[in-house]
Amino acid sequence: MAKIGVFICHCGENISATVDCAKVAEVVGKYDGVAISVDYKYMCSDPGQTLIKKAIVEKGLTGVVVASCSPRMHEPTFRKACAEAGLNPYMCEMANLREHCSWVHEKSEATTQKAIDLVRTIVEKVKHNQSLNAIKVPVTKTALVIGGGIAGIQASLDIANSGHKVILIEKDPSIGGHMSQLSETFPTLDCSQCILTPRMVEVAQHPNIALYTYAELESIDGFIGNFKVKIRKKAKSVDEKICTGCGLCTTKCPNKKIPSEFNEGLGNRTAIYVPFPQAVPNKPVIDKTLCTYYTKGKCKICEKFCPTHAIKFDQEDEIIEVPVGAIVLATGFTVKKTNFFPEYGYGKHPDIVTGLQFERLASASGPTLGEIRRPSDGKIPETIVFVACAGSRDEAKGIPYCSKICCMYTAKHAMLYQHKVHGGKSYVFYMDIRAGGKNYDEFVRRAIEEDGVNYIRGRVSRVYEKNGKLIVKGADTLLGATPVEIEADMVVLATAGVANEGAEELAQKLHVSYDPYHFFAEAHPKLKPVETNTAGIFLAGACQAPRDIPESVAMASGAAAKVAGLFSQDELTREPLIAVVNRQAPPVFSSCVGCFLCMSACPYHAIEKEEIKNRQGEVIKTVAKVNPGLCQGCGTCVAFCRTKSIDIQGYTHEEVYSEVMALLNDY
Amino acid sequence: MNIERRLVRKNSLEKLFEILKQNKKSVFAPVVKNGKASFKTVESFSTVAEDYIQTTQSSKELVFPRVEKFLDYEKNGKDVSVKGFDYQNVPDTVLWGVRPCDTIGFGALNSIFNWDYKDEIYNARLAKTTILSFSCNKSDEYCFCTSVGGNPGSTAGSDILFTKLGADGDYLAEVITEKGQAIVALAPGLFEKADTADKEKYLADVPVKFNQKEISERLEKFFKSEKWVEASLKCLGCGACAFVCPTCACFDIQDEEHGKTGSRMRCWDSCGYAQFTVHTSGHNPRSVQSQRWRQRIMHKFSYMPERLSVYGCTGCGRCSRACPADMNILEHLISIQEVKL
Amino acid sequence: MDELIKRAKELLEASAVKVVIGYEQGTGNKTRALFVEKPEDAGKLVFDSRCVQNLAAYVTKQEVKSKGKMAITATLPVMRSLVQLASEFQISDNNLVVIGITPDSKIIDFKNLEEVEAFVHQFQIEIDERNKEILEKLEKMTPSERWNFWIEELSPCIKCYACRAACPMCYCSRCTVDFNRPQWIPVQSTELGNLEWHFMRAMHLTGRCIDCDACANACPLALPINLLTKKMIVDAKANFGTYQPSLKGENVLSTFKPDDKENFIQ
Amino acid sequence: MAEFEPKIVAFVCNWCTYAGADLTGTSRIKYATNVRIVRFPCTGRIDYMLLLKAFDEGADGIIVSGCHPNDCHYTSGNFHARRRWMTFRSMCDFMGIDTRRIKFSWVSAAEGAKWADIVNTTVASIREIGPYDEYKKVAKKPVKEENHG
Repeated sequence: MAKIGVFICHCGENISATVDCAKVAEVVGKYDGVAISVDYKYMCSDPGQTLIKKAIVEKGLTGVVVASCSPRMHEPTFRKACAEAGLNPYMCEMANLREHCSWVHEKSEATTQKAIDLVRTIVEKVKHNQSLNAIKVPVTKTALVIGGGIAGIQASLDIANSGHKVILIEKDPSIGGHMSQLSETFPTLDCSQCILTPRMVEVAQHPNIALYTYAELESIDGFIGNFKVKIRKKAKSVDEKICTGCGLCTTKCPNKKIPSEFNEGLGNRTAIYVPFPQAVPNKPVIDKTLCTYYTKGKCKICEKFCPTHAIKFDQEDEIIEVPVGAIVLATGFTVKKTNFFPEYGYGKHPDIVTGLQFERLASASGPTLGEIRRPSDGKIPETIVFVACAGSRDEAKGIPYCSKICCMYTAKHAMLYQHKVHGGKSYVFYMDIRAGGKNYDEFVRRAIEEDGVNYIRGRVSRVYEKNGKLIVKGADTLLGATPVEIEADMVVLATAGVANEGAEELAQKLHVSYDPYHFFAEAHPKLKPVETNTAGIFLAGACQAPRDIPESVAMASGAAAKVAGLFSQDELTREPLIAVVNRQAPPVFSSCVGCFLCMSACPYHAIEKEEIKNRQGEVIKTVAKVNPGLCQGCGTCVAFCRTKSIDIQGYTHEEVYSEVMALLNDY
Repeated sequence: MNIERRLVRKNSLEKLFEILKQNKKSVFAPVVKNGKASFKTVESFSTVAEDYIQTTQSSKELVFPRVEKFLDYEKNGKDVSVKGFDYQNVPDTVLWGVRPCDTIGFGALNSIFNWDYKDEIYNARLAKTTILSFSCNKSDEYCFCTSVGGNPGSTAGSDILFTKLGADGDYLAEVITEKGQAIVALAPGLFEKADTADKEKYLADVPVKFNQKEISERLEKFFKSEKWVEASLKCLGCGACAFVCPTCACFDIQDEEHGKTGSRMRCWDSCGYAQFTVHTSGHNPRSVQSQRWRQRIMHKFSYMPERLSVYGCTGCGRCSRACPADMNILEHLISIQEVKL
Repeated sequence: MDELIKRAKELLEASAVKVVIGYEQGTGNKTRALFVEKPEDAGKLVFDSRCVQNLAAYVTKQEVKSKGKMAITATLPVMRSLVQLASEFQISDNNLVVIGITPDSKIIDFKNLEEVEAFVHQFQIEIDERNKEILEKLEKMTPSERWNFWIEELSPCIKCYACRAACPMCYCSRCTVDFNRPQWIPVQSTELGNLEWHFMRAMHLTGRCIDCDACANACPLALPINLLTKKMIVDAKANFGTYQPSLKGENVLSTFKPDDKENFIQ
Repeated sequence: MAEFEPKIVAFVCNWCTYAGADLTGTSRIKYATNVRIVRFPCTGRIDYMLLLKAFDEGADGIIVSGCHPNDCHYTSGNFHARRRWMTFRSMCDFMGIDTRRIKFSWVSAAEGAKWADIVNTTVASIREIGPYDEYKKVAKKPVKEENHG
């Protein structure tokens, strides 16, 4: 038999000015199952809470209704008070008499009647409430970081420095990502490699970080705190333990004309290679797709010259399985190549390059050792045109969004050009200049005002070659759309930043949502920018949207803080307001018929298939099961389970049904 | 009481109907809708169906409605006031146009509703009912009343039995009970003398298909047979057979609460449903359909004769007609008679 | 028909299946389900235009399943039902062989349910003209007229649940009406109890019903309850695009599009 | 005769509309007293049978409200809800249930004024349409007296 205590709060005069609190207490006190019904000036005050606690003990209450302000305000307060008096906190509910009644209505009988109805509704709900206990989930205190760019590096270091183990996997032979390709960085023009390389080394040497380069995620299972991931370590054909990184093999490899990915195709590498001199780890791998031995079956020159016999042609991919508690996705982005642009000759003209290629030309470690020389003939361009928004903000190209980083790096490029080519002429075609950020706008202004870069507001309609020059046709919209034609020696396209190829596949593997452009989706655009809607998987850097370095680093640190927070306890404690699939005695086991429509509806992939077996181990029935580690308690599954086999704690069928009954009937 | 034989002219039926209405009788008669004849409370003779072999549902709902409210209650604090069944307002009803295979079914219902506990509500409804039945001059492949002790002109259970004498003929009215005489007394002019009329040759021919007693005896040894599964594989597990049956009387008690008021009622239930025998523990002694089908046959042909001395089947064939899977009970009974034990 | 008998015989003789579900001659002019377990009984199988009962309702029945691997004589509606059932994990190639019968009564063999799906997708689910007209007539009524229409039409319903039993999609072991904590649907066969039962039945079939009319055919009182599911098919098509059972299991109500269009949410 | 006071039940999600209604309160915007709110975690949780239950028990009108599309606390609960509402509403309409009595809306946690407006316009329109006698006649007496008289 229910013994409900009802506590009506005046909230000073906030409630009692329009609601006759004494009358509410009196009417409700007569309801079946109500053991005590009192009103008081401030229920949330110490004496108010004491009143509740005393009643719980003295009357042996089975449930408590506090009729005061919004539960969004004081529900934790009163639940805590109840727990202190020995009542399960989930047996305490609130009726919202302030925000939903006294503050929105004038003083009247109708207002008091509404207050009575609201309290009665919650009383009836509490009668159907069940004691609930917080959910505890064990936590494996190892994080997996996917992607070894600046975001992945930062996240790994932050997590490792907070004392937890990290496994960092990178699909390329070296960590470093796009940042390692950059020349100088805006807005300070400090050398990218100079600030990045120490971090890369730190990763390699950190006792808490296990680094697997040339490795990819094979599969994932489990849930927050308890993931099981399989990692494919691609065969490097080089025994890392034996290799000293002397580099002799790379000088001997006869296959020398392979376009270097690191140099964006502006330089070459060999089939056995280290992507760049500062690579971490600084040990070569054999590119099986291009190695003469692997493709033709003959060569093995590297093996012959290797002083330590580290070359292992028979090495195979290795798959390792590791338990991890959290995952940081930092897989980065890529940029559209020049062949994406028919109006700029489909990438056929070598002197039309992407911003990233220009970075390599401007970089001291690049193919031109930092001199700006055009790819076709190595001449220093006297006139250079930069085209911002190449592809970005262009619905027709299917990229309606702003790639965000291009305005800044284009200003930087123009500036670097002006610094390196004295007397050179540079033009920037732009749509808008988006230079929000500390010292960003000043940086752009410096390019225009101090370095004499010509900014033209308008779009470039065509670039074509004529007499050895690149004719850039555009319009200057600030001069009334006057046609502009520039004879340039070189054109740099700030091509759109896009999601990596395979991002969609990876997202599906991880059950992470993604946007229409295949960037991974954050759990909430404002309040959960580094979380995904899969608990325990976090985002850092440009895999979520195009990001610059400071933002990527900040996100990475944010994600690392989330991981560290998660790892700060041995067990994860969660509110028990989650969905549950019923279980019954054999031979029924559950009323669930296993249609799994709930599975396709669950936004969190929290619904799993459970096979119920008999003693002989044969599957009798396959039914749904909610993973308490993943369920966030939205209840979408509940509403369309035809057999009513799923219920959600805190908002059960019986609870909400009794609320509706209580609202509309006399008691 | 001896049966009185009267003649009612074919065009006098309407007059009789009107006289019944004038005497504030409620008339429950077959009406055709969607091609199916069903019993309804009718106001005008013109809506009463004439040409039908059998109604889809039996007339049992007159005395055993789909939903019978037992009581209403109201809670006031700790007080509860209960308003029970209103016996005073059970209407005086004439059941019109019912077939002999239905009227005979009231015998079975009486046994079920009175074998230990006397079901006052059922009895009150039956007491206020006068049964004017019409013998069958047509039958179909589903009919088998003669195999279960009935016949197309049986007077059992009727107050007055009308038999149409020829396609366009007048009616022989056999007044069987005092209730029947009370009807005659309302319109004595309509009931002429008819001492010599012979109804036999006008009745439908329903051949005997099996021996009921033999079936009962065989069933006692047949409980564990594998045949039940084979016989019921096509059964879909609905309740159509039970709900159209004139003798099925299973029900479920439901309480319904709306705040401080509520009511208790009984609703039809069917042994064909998977949930019918589920225990609170979740255990279900009849966990598969063949066991439910067996129950249906055993109950009607073994348990009822044994415990109530009455068979639970009148041979009306309704269950076979209504079955969405064409489970033909007659075929099943014949096969039980033929099966080697 | 000979071809069908031959196929059934072969399957049983080769022990490829334990039971073949088909039709046999029933009472009067009716046909009904037949479960052939011995090759010599295959001769009882019949197939003609009277065979409209949706046999897919049997493949989820416990005692039929417990026979072992099944073969089923499948007309287009049956095949559609099977695809939908497979998408809801109720059947799989492991326990079922489909002997297809094309709309022009030819036997067609399928290696697996994917082939059944491909076959089924050649035909659109279209509401027949007669019912389309009835739907249009109903849509032209005022809401009050429709209300009265349904209260009246459904009032004879005795809640025998033959509609549920005959529907291949109503395979739940515990129907919502059997759920009583709380009692969502009144058990009583009253105006309200009938209205809510049929409302919910149609809602639960939205996106799953393949328009076989098994429910209406099964109703002993011939209530036009299939109009409700037909209306849901028409609306689902209009609102959410294509309407086909699919092994991918993209049910209308368990999926969504961010740009679903409606005109009533304020 | 006293003016007809419609009974209206509101089914709202915790994160947007419930919070929005809280904001109506903190902003002290006044609205009609006829509405009673039932709180759910998400519109995705709202079972359409509950809406019918509200009519069963005598509601004259219903409000269902949650987060705007793309704002769902649970990412997609409201998208599921929207599909369900579309289906439910056409089913209601086809069975003759008065869809004018069911107001669907998106009210965010910032739209306190919109909540007051939704309540007031709903109350006004139901007041104009009148009590839902058609449904009550069928529902209020759970058992029609089957006395065949």
